[in-house]
Amino acid sequence: MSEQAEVTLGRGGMPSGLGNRLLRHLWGVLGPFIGLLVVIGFFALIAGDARGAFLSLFNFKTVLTQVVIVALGALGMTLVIVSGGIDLSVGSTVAFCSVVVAWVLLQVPSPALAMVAGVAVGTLIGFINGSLITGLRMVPFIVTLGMLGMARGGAKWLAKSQKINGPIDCWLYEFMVKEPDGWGGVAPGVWMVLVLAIVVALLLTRTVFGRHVVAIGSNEATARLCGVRVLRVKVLIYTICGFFTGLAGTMQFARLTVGDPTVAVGLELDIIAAVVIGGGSLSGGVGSILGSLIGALIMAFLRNGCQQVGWPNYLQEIIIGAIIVVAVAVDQFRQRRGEVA
Amino acid sequence: MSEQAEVTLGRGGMPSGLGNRLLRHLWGVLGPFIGLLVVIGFFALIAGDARGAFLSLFNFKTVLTQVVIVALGALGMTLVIVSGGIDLSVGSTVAFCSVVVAWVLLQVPSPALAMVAGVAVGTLIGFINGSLITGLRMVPFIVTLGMLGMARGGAKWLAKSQKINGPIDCWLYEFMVKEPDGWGGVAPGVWMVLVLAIVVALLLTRTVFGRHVVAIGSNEATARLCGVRVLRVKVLIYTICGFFTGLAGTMQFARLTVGDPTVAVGLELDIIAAVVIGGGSLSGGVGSILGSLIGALIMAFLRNGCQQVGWPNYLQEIIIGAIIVVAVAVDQFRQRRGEVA
Amino acid sequence: MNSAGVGMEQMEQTTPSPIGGEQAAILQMRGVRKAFGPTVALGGVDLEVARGEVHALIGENGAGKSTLMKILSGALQPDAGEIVLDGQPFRPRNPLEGRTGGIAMIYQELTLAPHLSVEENVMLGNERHRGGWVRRSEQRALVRAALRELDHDQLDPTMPVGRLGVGGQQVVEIARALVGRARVIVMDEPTSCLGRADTERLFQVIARLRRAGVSIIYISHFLEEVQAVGDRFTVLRDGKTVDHGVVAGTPLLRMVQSMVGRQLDEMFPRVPHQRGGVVLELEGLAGERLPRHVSLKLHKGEVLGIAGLIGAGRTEMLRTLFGLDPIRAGRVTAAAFSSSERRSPAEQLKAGIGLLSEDRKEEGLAVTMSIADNVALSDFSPYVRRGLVHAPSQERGVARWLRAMDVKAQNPWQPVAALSGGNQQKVALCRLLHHDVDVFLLDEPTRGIDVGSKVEIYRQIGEVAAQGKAVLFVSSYLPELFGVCDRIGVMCRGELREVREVQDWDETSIMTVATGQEKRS
Amino acid sequence: SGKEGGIAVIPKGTTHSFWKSIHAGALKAADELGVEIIWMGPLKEDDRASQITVVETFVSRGVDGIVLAPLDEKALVRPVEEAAKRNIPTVIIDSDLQSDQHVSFVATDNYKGGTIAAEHLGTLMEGEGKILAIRYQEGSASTQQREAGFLDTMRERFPQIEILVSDQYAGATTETAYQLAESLFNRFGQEMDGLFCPNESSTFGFLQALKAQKLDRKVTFVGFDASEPLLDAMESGIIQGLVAQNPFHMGYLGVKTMVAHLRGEPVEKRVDTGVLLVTPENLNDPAIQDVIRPDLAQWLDE
Ligand SMILES: Nc1ncnc2c1ncn2[C@@H]1O[C@H](COP(=O)(O)OP(=O)(O)OP(=O)(O)O)[C@@H](O)[C@H]1O
Ligand SMILES: Nc1ncnc2c1ncn2[C@@H]1O[C@H](COP(=O)(O)OP(=O)(O)OP(=O)(O)O)[C@@H](O)[C@H]1O
Ligand SMILES: [Mg+2]
Ligand SMILES: [Mg+2]
Repeated sequence: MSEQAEVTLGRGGMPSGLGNRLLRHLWGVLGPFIGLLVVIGFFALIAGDARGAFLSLFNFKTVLTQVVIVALGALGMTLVIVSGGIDLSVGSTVAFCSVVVAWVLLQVPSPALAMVAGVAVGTLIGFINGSLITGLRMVPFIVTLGMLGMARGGAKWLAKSQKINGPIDCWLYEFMVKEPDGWGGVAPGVWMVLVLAIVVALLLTRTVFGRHVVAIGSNEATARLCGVRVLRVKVLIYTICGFFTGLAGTMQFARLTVGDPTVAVGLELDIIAAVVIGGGSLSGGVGSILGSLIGALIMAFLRNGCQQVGWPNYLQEIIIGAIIVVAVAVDQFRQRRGEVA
Repeated sequence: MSEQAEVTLGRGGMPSGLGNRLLRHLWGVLGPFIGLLVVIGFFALIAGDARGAFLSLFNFKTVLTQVVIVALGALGMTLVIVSGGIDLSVGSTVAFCSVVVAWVLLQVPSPALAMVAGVAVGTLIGFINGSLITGLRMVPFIVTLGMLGMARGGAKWLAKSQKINGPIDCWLYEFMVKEPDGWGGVAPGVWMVLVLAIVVALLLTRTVFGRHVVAIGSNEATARLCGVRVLRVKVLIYTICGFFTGLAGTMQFARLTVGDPTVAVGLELDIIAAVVIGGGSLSGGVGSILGSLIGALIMAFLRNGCQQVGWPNYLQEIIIGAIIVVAVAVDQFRQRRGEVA
Repeated sequence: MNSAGVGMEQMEQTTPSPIGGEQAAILQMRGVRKAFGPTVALGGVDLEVARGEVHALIGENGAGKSTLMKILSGALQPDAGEIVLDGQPFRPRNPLEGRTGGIAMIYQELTLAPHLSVEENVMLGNERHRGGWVRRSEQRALVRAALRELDHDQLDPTMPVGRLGVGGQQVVEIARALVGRARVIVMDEPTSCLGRADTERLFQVIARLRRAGVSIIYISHFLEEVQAVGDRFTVLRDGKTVDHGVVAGTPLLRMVQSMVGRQLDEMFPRVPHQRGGVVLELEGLAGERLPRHVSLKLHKGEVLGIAGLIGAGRTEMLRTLFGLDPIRAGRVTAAAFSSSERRSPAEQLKAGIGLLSEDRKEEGLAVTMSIADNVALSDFSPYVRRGLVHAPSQERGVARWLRAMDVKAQNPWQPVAALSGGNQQKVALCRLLHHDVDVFLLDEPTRGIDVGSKVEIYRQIGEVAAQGKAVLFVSSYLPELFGVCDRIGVMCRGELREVREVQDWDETSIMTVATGQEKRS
Repeated sequence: SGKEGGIAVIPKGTTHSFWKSIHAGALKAADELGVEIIWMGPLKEDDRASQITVVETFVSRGVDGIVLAPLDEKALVRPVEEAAKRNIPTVIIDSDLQSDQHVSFVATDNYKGGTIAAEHLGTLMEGEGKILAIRYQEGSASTQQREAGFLDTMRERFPQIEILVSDQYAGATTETAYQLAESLFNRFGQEMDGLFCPNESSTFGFLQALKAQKLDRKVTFVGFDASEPLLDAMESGIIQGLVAQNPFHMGYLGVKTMVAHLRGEPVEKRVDTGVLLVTPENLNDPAIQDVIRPDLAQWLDE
């Protein structure tokens, strides 16, 4: 009886053995890092006399600071993509929120209030996305495509189609100072991303909410039939994504010190690419915060490397496009091997 | 036995009645047009003294000429979306092909050759997309996202990061002349779209290839089991899409009279929106050529109307974003009612 | 053990006695109505279930059983009618409310999240947590206990469910119903993917639950099972309650008659057919993992049955042979070709070989497409005129098979998704008949099919054989293999062990070979 | 010229403060001359196809005249010619159009602007050192002329100055400029002595990076356009020179020229609106202040 059961159920997993499984696990954790190391190593190799500059601590800090905005977006986007959705409105929302922060600072000189307002507007937009998706039962692609236009228009409207200059001095700017005094010499924004990443990673892997996110991405009908409050969870997912987008918008303001309604066009594609390079699957159910962050770093180092080496822009675009395809193809291949092995 | 069969086959059908079914059929055909008429009617109503101009024959010809590029893209994209895929590289490919046409004209003064080259490059890019998607078994979103970067980079490379001016005179430009002598006073490009639309519509609804496209979008595994050569059909779908994109790129050149590597950024989103507004479903299996064309017209008239009325850009963006959501929501609602009714 | 003809006599309806005092009803459904557009799925159904009983719900395909149960679980909303649970009115607006109301449900179509582990799937929507944090050790203990009860404690709770076979997935699905504290457990065809041993184990679990005062609504097309576990039964036909009673003492014939609404002369109609030359030969066929070794010869005009336990690799044999899975060793020789390489399904179909998959939802039907397109999907050629498909002739060509298989549908252009499970299965079979293949590879073709329709399928199989075609018939339901096949082969652990004429087998000898005990003895 | 049609003023984009000044200037002219203007940029910033659509729309609508800052010297030719065919005259502002169908060309001499920048930078550096010369964006004619003017003059007048970088594009937005600046400074920060940027967004992006990387006192920085943050930076000594155009005047003259043409008066084929060099020394001259801080609020009701 139990013998028979073994035959029935031991499919695939068992024969491979424990050692093999450990190896696969390790590979799963290290795999993404390897991609990052390959990129850095490659540029270090070909950089010639720019090598010193490229590998300098300062340059790493620069890249880390540059990646803050994409990374914040990727935290939320990972949740969305794991749940089988997508959010195309991120870039526009970042622009909108950066304008909101600058606009509030124009009215009242309170950076804290401005930050709260920026994040709140992002959260609200996320909430609207989520509500439309669940309320009208529309695909996220369309709802957020619509929001892409609306948020961009809103940003231009609020800013009267101009940039809004921030005040001369404002502690918000400190978030994105590459080499601050204190903070271990690393931009506070980077620390913030780190802390939030740990929070979201725990949220995704250790909480009931996280399980439900994966379940919805894996099989939405099943999740519903099992009593998961699919609509509520989805609204929450997009709201959280909006929260991070709002924060990203605030950081965008901190970085530029102006609220710019034309900033971050196409940012959503960068963020989606980061999540996917980091192993997330657009069909849902798969994705990790660590992976997404590394995906974001890979893209940032690629750009930085190309610019340091002095390659022309078109080459950068070609290479980044190719890397997206190659990274995902390798990941695919790795997973398929993993299944068979 | 046969008596029983009749009963079971006829079950439920009777009470709803013939009239009801006819009505539903009519609604299915006219539904999309209604959206278009609503948009035109709305602007005619609020245009004030611009009404005459908005409703003038000349303005309609203008809009028709403007819509040629999006419509060509939508022809191919409809196939892709019905098959459950997506092509994000369309905008970049249009730019690349427009550059190719200009570049060839720079080398040899043969518009025919240039046109063939532009279309061929588009087709080739589509073929590469299709081959990567089937060969590496990757999701179309990623492959075409990668291609988005590569084609854009390629365009800039070929154009040496400049735009390439076309010759002073070239019959290619005639395609996009709004009020040509002959051709019934309508741009030849418009006629071309019309003819190609009929061809693609027949292809999709009346041929075995078309059924296979729908089947793949509906359930790929089933299609394979039923002997559909899924890989081959998919490669063909993306190649056809590439063909239309190449043609759109050629028309883009004809319209600008320059090959511009920075043109058509985000065009793919316009095209996807057109297909979806026209009833296409991003989860595959559903979509129509007529619908997509009307979707493209709705968007074009919206833009034209907003500009004629003199609304500022931000308002246009907001409204177009909102319309995308509303149009699809209404369509969704219509279909759900249709099911129940 | 040959075609067990079921003679039917006319019976008068006996009004069953109301439930006795000590056996108070825990669940009452009265006048439940549900329509999907013009299709009336339920036209006023009554159902009464007592505390601690196993209540069998039976009826033809499309009778409305699943719909009724989905209303009970909150997955669907009724148009009218009332539900009383434990004396209280009960109207779940969503599955969560159904679940918190004490209804657990094993759905007919598997409902699992492939990316989640066994543990996560079992506890989905019912997680043990403290302030939102999952308490993993507690969950794991619960899941282990449930799996142990189902005699599957070797199943790794951390394994992603997507890696399990259909059988394993069904076990997970059942385990989910066990961990909650349900008052009523609904089992919608739970054994359609289970082997015999697992089925018996499930019956033991059902018996224990029943003793513990849990009520079970049991849906199955296997009336033997109903007789084995059921206390009372209710019969649905065309969305109405047509009969109910106590199982013990009710003859099978009466149940069949109430279900079908007419007499069934013969369960296994025999169409005489003649065995001819070999059309398909497998020599040492082996796939990536399964099968390990299969050699057989399939003749014209023959129905060759393949028996075996779930996991024996019968499905994989058909898939490998059909070119869906890669061939590792061995060769396939058909009338049209000889090959040790993988041949695509398209080439196989061209060579006249067609496969009916056991997993119709994933790999058998394009459910958003119309019935007509599904039937013609593998072969549109008869309807192509000047490169275009001619819809009216397609409709005519397809309707013939829909009638032959008695598919309940409004019209051929309805999407397949709107059909009941059994009728969908029939549409999938129509496709092979329509394609007019020479070799039918049928993987569990009667899974989820009602008794009356099964007879139709058996008749079609016989007729196909009479036309000189060959049928390879994989089934886990031994009576039908005995009733329909000319020869039966038995598979065990990826190997085809023995092929004999049907009269040389009996149930025990098949089970001996299938469990691999014949070698030891 | 009746009031019913109005004059369409079509900029390249709407979000740089440069275009805001043009808008204000155009409004001033409209107010003085008693005409109505319609202000509308391309829906997509810096997109040729999108600008053509706008021109076509105004042609359909039948405005009295169009004042256009073409995004492309060639692509906009046909729309302008079509307008001429329907008796709608066009005045070109800001950058040139390869056509003879327009009434007049009202613009800054961009090549001269680049020359002035190069002379100022070279003089401040006393003819030696290393510089970065940044470019704006692929295919933008006016900035290309500035870049050309700058590079030609630099090479001719100050052969001792080494140009470390002359082929990197800052891209359309401040963020892209900022990122490029960071990368370039990491690489060349220690050796560079001078820096040139050809427009507002690139100047701003590089300014941000200079401040962030604390290179702001060590580099001689000459940029283009005089927006508020750039002027602030000049006051605090980070920027040593800004080549300022006079967009307010350009908008004003553009509309004025158009109205003159519509009223049958003769107009110049080429109107120069002038460039001037803003330095920390002359920053507070009233004449300079008039140009760089025009009273926009008076015209743009804000
Ligand atoms: N989503 C739906 N849309 C339209 N019709 C439906 C839908 N679901 C079920 N039906 C119809 O409702 C009727 C009852 O279906 P149901 O699934 O309840 O049957 P069943 O008794 O479970 O059959 P089976 O034994 O085949 O599983 C059928 O006629 C079916 O076609
Ligand atoms: N690891 C796996 N990955 C993908 N599909 C799988 C995997 N394991 C099993 N399957 C699929 O699950 C289905 C059925 O599995 P099941 O447990 O019924 O075993 P089986 O070998 O088909 O048994 P039988 O001999 O009864 O046909 C098959 O279609 C098989 O291809
Ligand atoms: Mg059912
Ligand atoms: Mg099987």
